[in-house]
Amino acid sequence: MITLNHFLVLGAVLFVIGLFGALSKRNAVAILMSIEIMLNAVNVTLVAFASAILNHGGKALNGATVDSSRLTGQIFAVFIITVAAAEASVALAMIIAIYRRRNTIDVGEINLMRW
Amino acid sequence: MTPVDLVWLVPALPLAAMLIIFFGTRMVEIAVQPRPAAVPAPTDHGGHGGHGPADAATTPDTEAGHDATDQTAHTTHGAAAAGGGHGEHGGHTPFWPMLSSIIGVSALLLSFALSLLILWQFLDVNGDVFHTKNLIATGKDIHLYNWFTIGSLNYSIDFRVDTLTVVMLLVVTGVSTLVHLYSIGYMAGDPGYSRFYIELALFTVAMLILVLGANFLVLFIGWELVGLSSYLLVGFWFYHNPPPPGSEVPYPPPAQLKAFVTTRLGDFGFLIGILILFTATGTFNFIELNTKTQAMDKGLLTLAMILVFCGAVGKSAQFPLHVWLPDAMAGPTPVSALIHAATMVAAGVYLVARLFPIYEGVAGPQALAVVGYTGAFTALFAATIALTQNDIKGVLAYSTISQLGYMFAGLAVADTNTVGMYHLFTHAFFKALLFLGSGSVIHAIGAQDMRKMGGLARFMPWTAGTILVATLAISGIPPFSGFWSKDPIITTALEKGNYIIYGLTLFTAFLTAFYMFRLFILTFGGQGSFLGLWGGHDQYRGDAHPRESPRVMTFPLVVLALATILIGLAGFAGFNQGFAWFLNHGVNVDFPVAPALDANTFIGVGAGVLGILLAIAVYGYGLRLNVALASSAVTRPIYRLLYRRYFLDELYLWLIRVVVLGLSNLCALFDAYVIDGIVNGSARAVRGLGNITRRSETGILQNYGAAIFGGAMIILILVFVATGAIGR
Amino acid sequence: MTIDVPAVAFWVIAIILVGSALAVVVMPKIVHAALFLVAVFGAAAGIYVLLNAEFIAIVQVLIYAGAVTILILFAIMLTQNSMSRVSNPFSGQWWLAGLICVLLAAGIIFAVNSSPMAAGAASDALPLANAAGGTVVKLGQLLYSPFAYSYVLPFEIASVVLLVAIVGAIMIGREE
Amino acid sequence: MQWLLPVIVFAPAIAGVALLLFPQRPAKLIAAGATLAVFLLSLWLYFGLLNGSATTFGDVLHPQWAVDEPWINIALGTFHFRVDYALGADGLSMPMIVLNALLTFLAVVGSWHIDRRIKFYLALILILETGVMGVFAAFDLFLFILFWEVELIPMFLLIGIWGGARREYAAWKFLIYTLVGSSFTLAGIFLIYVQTGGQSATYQHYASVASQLTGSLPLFGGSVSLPLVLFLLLFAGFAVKIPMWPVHTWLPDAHTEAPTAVSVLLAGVLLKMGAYGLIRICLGFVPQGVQEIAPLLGIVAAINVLWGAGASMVQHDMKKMIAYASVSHMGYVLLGVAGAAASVGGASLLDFRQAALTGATLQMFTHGAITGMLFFCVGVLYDKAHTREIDIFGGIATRMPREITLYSIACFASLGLPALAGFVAEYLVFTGTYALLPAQTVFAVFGVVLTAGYLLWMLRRSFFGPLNLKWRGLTDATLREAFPLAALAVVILFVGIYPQPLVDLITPAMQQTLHTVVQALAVH
Repeated sequence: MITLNHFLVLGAVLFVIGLFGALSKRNAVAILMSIEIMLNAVNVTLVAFASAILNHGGKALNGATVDSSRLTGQIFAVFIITVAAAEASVALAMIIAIYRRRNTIDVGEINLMRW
Repeated sequence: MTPVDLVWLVPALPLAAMLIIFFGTRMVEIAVQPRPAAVPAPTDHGGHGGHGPADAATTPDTEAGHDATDQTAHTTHGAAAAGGGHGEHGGHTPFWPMLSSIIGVSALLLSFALSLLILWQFLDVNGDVFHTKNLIATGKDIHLYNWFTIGSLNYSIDFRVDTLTVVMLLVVTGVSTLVHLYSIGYMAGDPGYSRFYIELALFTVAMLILVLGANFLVLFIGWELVGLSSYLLVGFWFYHNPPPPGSEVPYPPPAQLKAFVTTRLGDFGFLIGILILFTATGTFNFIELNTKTQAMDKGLLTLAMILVFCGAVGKSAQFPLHVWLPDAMAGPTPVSALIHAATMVAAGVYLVARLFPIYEGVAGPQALAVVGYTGAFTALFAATIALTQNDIKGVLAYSTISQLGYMFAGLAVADTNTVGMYHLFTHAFFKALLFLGSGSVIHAIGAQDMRKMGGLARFMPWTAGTILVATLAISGIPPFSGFWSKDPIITTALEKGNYIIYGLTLFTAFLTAFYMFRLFILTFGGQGSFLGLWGGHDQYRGDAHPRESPRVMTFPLVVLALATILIGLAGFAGFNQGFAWFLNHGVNVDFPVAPALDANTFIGVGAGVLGILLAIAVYGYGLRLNVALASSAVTRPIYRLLYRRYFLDELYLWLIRVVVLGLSNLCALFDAYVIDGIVNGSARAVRGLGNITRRSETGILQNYGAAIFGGAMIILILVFVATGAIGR
Repeated sequence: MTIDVPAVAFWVIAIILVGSALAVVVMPKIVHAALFLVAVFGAAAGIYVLLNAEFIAIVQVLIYAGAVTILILFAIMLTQNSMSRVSNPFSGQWWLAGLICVLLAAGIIFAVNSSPMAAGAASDALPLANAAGGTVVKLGQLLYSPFAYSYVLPFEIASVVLLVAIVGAIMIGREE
Repeated sequence: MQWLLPVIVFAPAIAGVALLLFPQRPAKLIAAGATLAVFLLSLWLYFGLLNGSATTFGDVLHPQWAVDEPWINIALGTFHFRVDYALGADGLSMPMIVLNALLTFLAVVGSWHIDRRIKFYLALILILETGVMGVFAAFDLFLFILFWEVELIPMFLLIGIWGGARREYAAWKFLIYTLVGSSFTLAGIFLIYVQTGGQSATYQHYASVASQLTGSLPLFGGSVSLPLVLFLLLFAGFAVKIPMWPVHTWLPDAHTEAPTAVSVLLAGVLLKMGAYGLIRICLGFVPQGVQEIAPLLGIVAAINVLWGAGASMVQHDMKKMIAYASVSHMGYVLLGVAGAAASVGGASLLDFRQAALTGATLQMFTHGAITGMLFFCVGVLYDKAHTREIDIFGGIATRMPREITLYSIACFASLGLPALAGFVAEYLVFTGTYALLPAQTVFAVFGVVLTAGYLLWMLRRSFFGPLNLKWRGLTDATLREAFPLAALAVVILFVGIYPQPLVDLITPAMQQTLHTVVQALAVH
């Protein structure tokens, strides 16, 4: 049987993979993609919590009473997706702008803030 | 409302005159003719233009030509420079400046008249005119206004009029009036004419405040203010070129600086003395001090009085602070007459006389001893220098120092302040006369080196005659006033058995007579004339065209000469007794009367006569003693020593250069290198640290990311460890 | 013995998800990475379906698999410069990143399992993909209802955020 | 009348911000008008005090026109943090307020000709005025330190933007020196706040408990006297500002680089903030701390006087010379305070203590006016000759009679010539302190001679002697330039001849302070 923990672990693994990509890739687009993966990981966790609470009938996991009909997790997910979309568009625009100016998107070479 | 109650008018009138000239006529003058302190055309001064400041930079002290190596140096330029605005002479004074001088003179006349009224009121013992009985005994305190009162400490501006003050009032206003009058002629056409009268009036005000002060506060105010006016007037011709090396003529800018700072050095001691007295007694007032000091610790009091005397040493140019006075001759000659001969330099004597009850009665004998020996030594010391100087004003300056020494000696030996004060009184007149006369000469020939003079008596008989009177007076020849004031000092020293002072003063009397007649003969006489005294054209060594000075200048000379003679003649009628009686608040005191025709008197006079005869022999009849002394291998060093004024100027200059400036540089360098070194060093250390740590800012996004999540991870693990979750 | 279909589905989707995510990270060619990203998004949508979040799943497919992927592909096309074989290289600190990530993963999983919740409420089975438990209607009300309790205001703000993002993207991305 | 002080304090800053909205010419007029109005207001306050009956002169316990509103008031468990918006004026702060208003007005007039970003410049000067006013008017320690720091920013910018060649260095030096110092002061303020019960930070509170403030603090195992620690902490910031040897080296640089008007304000009022803090806070609130160290303080004061005089003797830059001269003259303030606090003689020498302290306060005022005037004089000269090198000039007195007249008045006032303000203060200090710290006083008095030396030597080198033809074209000070000089000359002359109005105002406040001092002596 599948419990909430499965989803949480799945989210964690997904998140970490994304993080690994974000920290280790040189291509800015790749970093962006990794970040998308991280966002998805979070979404997975949130939605999982939402359904868990729903399933649990108004009892939060720590026993506090909540209104399970609020579906807070899913709402969060919606907003995260919105923001993610916005972020993706802006980020890509920035990547293109940088590319125009410096003719590269290798983040290893973009170090204007170097001491 | 008797004259004494109006005594504040005496200084107020010159003050008013000063303000009127400053804001009134002088402003109009400026408006009329745009440049008041007009420079002589640059072409005159361009030559030395850059060089004045340049060498001034090397030393705070004077570079006026004391470093002459050749005593026969040619001094025309220097004389021309010091002779001052004489380039502009002959040009009559325009209207507005003339108005300034008229205002000044009339204000002074009024003050003098008021002083005379006050004198009359003091003499009015029975109070049948002014209905103020025995003012002479009590004197009168006049409270002007309060500075402030702090607890029991009272800082108030009070005047005190007593007999001593009245004498000084008469001397100051009298001489000052004559000098104001004289300056109309002497300063005629000078570009700074109005400025001159402003500063002259300022001096008079300050001097009057000084003598009127009822407490140390007011006296010190006047004391410093006369120093200021002296500074201003010595530097009156501040725009002149430095005299050529070898000239004995002092140079105004450094001279004024020297004058002020040297006297300030004396005032330092003076102020400390005041502080000691004030701390012990809690009052500045002289009368209260007389009584309150008796409770003081003797040693401390004596020290305090000696310190106070330091102020007098500075102001009255006693050894070792006398060096400023000869240089002060850089000022216009009327100034030398008024400030640096008759009145201001006598302020020190006045101070001691004012505090005489404490000096003589309360403080230990050491105090007066210091005063006396300083005075006597200075008298001799200055006289020896005066023997060799060629600058006519220089000789007079040293004779002034010498005579001031007499006054201090007189104060010290006698048990009243009358002896010293009487010499101050007479000296004021004949020394002012001497200076004004020399000014008349300088005015006539535009030079002040006696080697460029000679035989002037026929050109300017009035000047010569009056100066002769003064010369006899200063030589202590009866019946002139000097005899009555100087001889008592010598005789009293003898009577009191103070043989050191006696010897010094006696020998000085001889020297005085000698150098004064040397001066007279070199100036007016010459070989082949009557006793060498009354020379004519053939004795004149200069190249100018001498002429007698205008009436406005000779008139004061005559007045002063008459004063000298009359005071002298009055001596036979016991005038000096009267003076003593007056000065001692109407009490008869034993004033050593000359002629109490005893041996001592004849010794004193004899010394004078001897000096005169020697001078006549040497300079009148060409006994080539002086040349011999100046050239012989044995005495030449001594001669040079005297001519170079014992090298004291050089010594002080060295002290200032090496000690004062050395220490100052030390301070500045310590600031620049040690303190700022520490400051900047610490700053540099911080900067270095930052240089190391900033390396962590790679600017690469992923490093930061790694750091963030690495940190988060570490914290996570730490939390687990801390909560023991891992242990479980 | 009956096969628990949703469980199987979960495992399959999860494996696809993780696998393709890994592929996104390690693929040497950026274009391949982008394509695997589509797979990631799709799989995530599947997970949402399993969790009865149909609306999220749809949105996920529309926005991510649709829009974002296209955006990314465009960006890749516009920023291709070198014909180098490896267009998606690792940086020098990949080993450090790996270390951090592994440890972090371990930490999180350990935390999840050792939390008191793991033993309690969170441990009972979730009803996966049951048709009854649809949440779309409810979600719709929560998002748009002007009367009942709803997130309409944040939603509008979100739209403003999008607007700003669009304008910003245009401003940033346009030619000087 | 409650609104008067807040207006005086904040009106300048408001005007300063407002004038940025206007074009240049009206902006200048606004600045001048605002500062003039503030000056007139402060005069009104001043004579309001003076003409009140003797009891309303005000001292630290009875400030005049006092405003006191609770501002920050948090109770964190047992710890109660309270800051009042408390303003007030008494005999100590009133002269400073007037001086600050006057000098700022003159500074605005004196910088009329500045062409570089004048609006920003004037705005900063006005904000500076607010900061300084606040320091003098604040009656709450935290408010005090707040204004103390506020004043730094405009000063830093004024030096750093409008300064001379090495302006950055000077500005940073000024800023860091002051900040390091004031950080200690802040620590001291917290310490004294906690040590005195931590209920209120108003001056009245501290003044009332000052004499009981004894005991000792544990430190590194040993223990140190609490008042001493408090004094040292608080004084650190003030010592830098005064400036006291050996933390004075920021002053010459700051003065040399700063534009004229800023130098005037710096010397005229900013240094006085340090002296004010020393008298008001150190002596007023921790008298025993001052007593324990008074002889040493006196020695440092004497060093200040002689050191400053010596250093200025060898300067080649007029401004630098005058800067060192201020170091020398602030030494008299230190001396006066040290004398007032010296523990010799106990209450028997109360009158002398009071003379010393009154003299110190008077010296704050007179030195402000005199040094301000000196800097204006140098400024006028600099604007025409574009150099301040003393030896470059020579004989220029004949070219600028008006300038030399006023300049020499300033010099003589500075060297303590009677009938000018400087003499009154110095004479008062000397007559007071000699009874308490004789040796130190004697050395300090010698400074008078040195002062005469370097000032007159400077005049002699720059102004007297034959005209250096290089300066033939030099013109005299215009009336606009001469106006600030003349105004200050009038003030100096008035105080020098008739100081009673000033002293009458100062005395009661000093009496109060000395009351606590002597009480502390008794407790000691």
